[in-house]
Amino acid sequence: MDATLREALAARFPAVDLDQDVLLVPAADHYPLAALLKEQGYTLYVTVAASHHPGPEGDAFEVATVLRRPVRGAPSVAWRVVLGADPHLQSLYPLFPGADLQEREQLDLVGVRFDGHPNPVRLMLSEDWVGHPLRKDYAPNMPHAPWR
Amino acid sequence: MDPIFQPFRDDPHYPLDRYEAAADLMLLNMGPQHPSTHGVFRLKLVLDGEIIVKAVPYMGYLHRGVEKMVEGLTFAQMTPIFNKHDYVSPMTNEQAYAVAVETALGIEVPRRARYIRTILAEIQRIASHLLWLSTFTLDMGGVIGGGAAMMMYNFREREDIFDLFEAVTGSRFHYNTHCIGGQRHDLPEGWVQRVRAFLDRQERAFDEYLRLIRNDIFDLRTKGVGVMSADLALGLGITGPNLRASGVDFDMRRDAPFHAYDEVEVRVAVAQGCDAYARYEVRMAEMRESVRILRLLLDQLPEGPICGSKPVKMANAVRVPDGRGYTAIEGPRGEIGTWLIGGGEDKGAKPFRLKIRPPSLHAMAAMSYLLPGHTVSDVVVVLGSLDPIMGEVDR
Amino acid sequence: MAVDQTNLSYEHPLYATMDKMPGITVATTTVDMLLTWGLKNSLWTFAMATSCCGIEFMHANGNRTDLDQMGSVPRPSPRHADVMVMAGTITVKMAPRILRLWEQMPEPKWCIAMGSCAISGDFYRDMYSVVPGIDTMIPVDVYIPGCPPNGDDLMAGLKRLQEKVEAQRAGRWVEPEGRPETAKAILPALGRVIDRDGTQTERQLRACQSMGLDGNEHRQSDLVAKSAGLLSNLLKLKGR
Amino acid sequence: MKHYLRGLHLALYETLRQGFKPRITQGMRSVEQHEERYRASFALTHNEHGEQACIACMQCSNVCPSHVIEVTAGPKEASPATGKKRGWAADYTLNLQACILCEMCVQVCPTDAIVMVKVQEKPGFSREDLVLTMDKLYANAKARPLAWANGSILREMQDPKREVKP
Repeated sequence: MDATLREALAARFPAVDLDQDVLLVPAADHYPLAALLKEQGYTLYVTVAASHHPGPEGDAFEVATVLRRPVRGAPSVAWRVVLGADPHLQSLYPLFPGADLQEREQLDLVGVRFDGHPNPVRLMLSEDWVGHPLRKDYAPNMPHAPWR
Repeated sequence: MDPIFQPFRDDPHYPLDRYEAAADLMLLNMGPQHPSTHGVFRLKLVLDGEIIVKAVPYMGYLHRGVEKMVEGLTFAQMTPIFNKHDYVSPMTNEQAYAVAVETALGIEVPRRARYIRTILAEIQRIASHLLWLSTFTLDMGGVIGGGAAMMMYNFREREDIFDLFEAVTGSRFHYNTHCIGGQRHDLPEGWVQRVRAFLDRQERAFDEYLRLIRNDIFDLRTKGVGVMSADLALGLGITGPNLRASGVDFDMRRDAPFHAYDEVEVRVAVAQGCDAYARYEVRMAEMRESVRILRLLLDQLPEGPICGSKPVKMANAVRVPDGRGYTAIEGPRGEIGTWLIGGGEDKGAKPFRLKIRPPSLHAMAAMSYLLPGHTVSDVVVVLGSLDPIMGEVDR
Repeated sequence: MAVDQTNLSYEHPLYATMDKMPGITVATTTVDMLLTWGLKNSLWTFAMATSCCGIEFMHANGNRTDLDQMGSVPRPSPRHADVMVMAGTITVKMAPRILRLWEQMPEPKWCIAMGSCAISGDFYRDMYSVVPGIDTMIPVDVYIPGCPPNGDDLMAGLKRLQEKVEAQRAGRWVEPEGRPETAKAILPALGRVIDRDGTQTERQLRACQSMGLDGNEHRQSDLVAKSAGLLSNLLKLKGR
Repeated sequence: MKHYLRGLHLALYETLRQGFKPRITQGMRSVEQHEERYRASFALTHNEHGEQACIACMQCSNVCPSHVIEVTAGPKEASPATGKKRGWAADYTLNLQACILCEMCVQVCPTDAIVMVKVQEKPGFSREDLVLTMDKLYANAKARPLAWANGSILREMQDPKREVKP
């Protein structure tokens, strides 16, 4: 992370610890952070990955997003947002059109809803599928009649 | 391009009822089993006459649940799983996985192993682009002498490449030659000379391809078709040759070197045309560039051990502690990344969550932006020029 | 099974009349040999290529291992083909389409399961979205092991199919029986499919088979009828 | 039109030129035509004393990503040749139905018992044809040429302290 970006982030998001490899950001800062990074030249939308973390206090979800600057050195910024039992997060579709399919995939497989997504339907599985396969409580060998 | 289609090119979710159709709107379904959709991919097209108004991609016909499956496998077992995503370039997919786990564990890979990886990756890049060229021209019929003529030419060199891989790994297709910390197989004797001979043949073959391709039909079918601006490409997350064809000078091999790319000079091919022809130009230039890089690498190939850590003897030999990180390498189709959260079952021997970042899925998202305003016959050209592999899109 | 269906061609009234003519057996045997020779040397393939094996199928039809020299020409349409080469993983979303393409092929037809994924679902067989083997839906004639089988193996598989075709035409074909190894084989547990709640199955099947095209809902009624047929097919397979 | 004719001319020239090149179609390749390291099917070997080499350590069965290897361990008995106590495999099944030929089992085998052979199994008419039982695996080792790799060769090749060739 270069100095200008660090200054801009520290000025805008004072609560975030910038020394981590993967920044931990509150859910409200998710969209503003992406907007700021896009202004700073991080225009390449790399990926979004959601994961399910069951715990004794209940379910937690984590959504990680990676952006990259397409210049020499390829600096990238990754941040994650921790969500509660009813996971929903602001969609990055207005900033990055690539978020369309990526967020649909995470909605399908992990079950994180993205607010403001133009077409929040399943991508990989059929539309009547029950459950989200990448949650830890979903059995991998779930039958699906009559095919398996 | 008629400006009436511009709203659909800007936003694929633009409501259809605001469009004033010249004729009745018609729905056309392409796929999932269609000879030229590069696998099982379905495209719903809304047509006004012969012009596409809206294109909606549907995928998931090859969704095999790999990300769920790897949560039940140990890290040592996982290499053969990964070459089945992008089945046209299995070698680079294995490398993406090996690099991800090595970065997470901080394992240093010996210099010879890094060179072998680079050599294999570059040969795989040629093989992958050859298959792209054959299917692209096969779909398009842009070759005088019949659609399959180009495929026969490309497969001649591709068979040579598979023979080279078979000589190293023993398998034609799914190699399983990478392990965490290095390579599983060393290069056999005389292999380097064989590669050199192959490179000479390949260089001559480029001229043969050009004699078949360089004609007006090819130019008419590709120039100005599927124009993707640099902003759109970056926003969609498109990487690799497709991004460089939109005029963005960015290549992970040069800009974020992995393997042994920091020890050779990589000349990045960039085209400013943004259309299907530019994508063709970039891939052809990349193949020539791979031949040049391979010659340099073969000259510098060092001796030494091929594995930095002890050989795999147990299924749960590798344990990744709790933590998360993103690593990526440049494959033939773009950035193959892995988002890895360690510390899964069996004290970290299995991953908690492993997400593969597929370059093809990002390329498929471009379909609904590029197609409005084109005719039906341009669909296969745009799809072919993006070079998607459905195994990677759906995983 | 495929055996019964190929014999259907002999039930034409013309054959019955011809059987009564003196000396005709010599002539028909010769003609039959000719037909068998033609049939087994022109097995046109329809590549139901979903994944990796599809690329090896392309290689097999390429210039190194030329399948054309066996008279086996790849056809992109199921209507032109005799053999469906199931190359690749079958997913729950794709399975109804594969079944429909199989039904579109004219008789007589055969099916080759190429590679581990088509035979048993490979290591994906326990995953939520993968069908554990093509033979849970379609009768398979030849299984080619490998991941993926290369052109030589595909050629060997076609030769094996030619043996089977010849035996079938001559009426010598015996369906392979279960053997002691069966206990070790990974066989699909069809029971779990049939024991399930019928209404839910039907609803899932309908959504699964729906092409989702606006205005094509009238196709749904056909599909429900077909789903009942499919379930009875599966019951038959289980009985085998 | 002129450009079109030029393209046609070039393409026809190229097509004609290929007619004088040597034929590359091979058909089915024999074992000699494959590369030295080619691997296709499996075999179980005997050790130098003529006993079964498998000691039923279960490592192949544990490492197999596809879970197709089933080993049943017999009682531990002393070897007649050396007198040392060792394990014996009562049954060994490798199921080619779902095997991906990844060479993982060969890599981990401590006694080089499971190896690969160069000749592919014959395609079968039923799923049961593809199950390699213990008898078939031992027969393969005698009847077919063994592939290049076995566990010790692979591990020696990967050893970080390997002697560097000049």
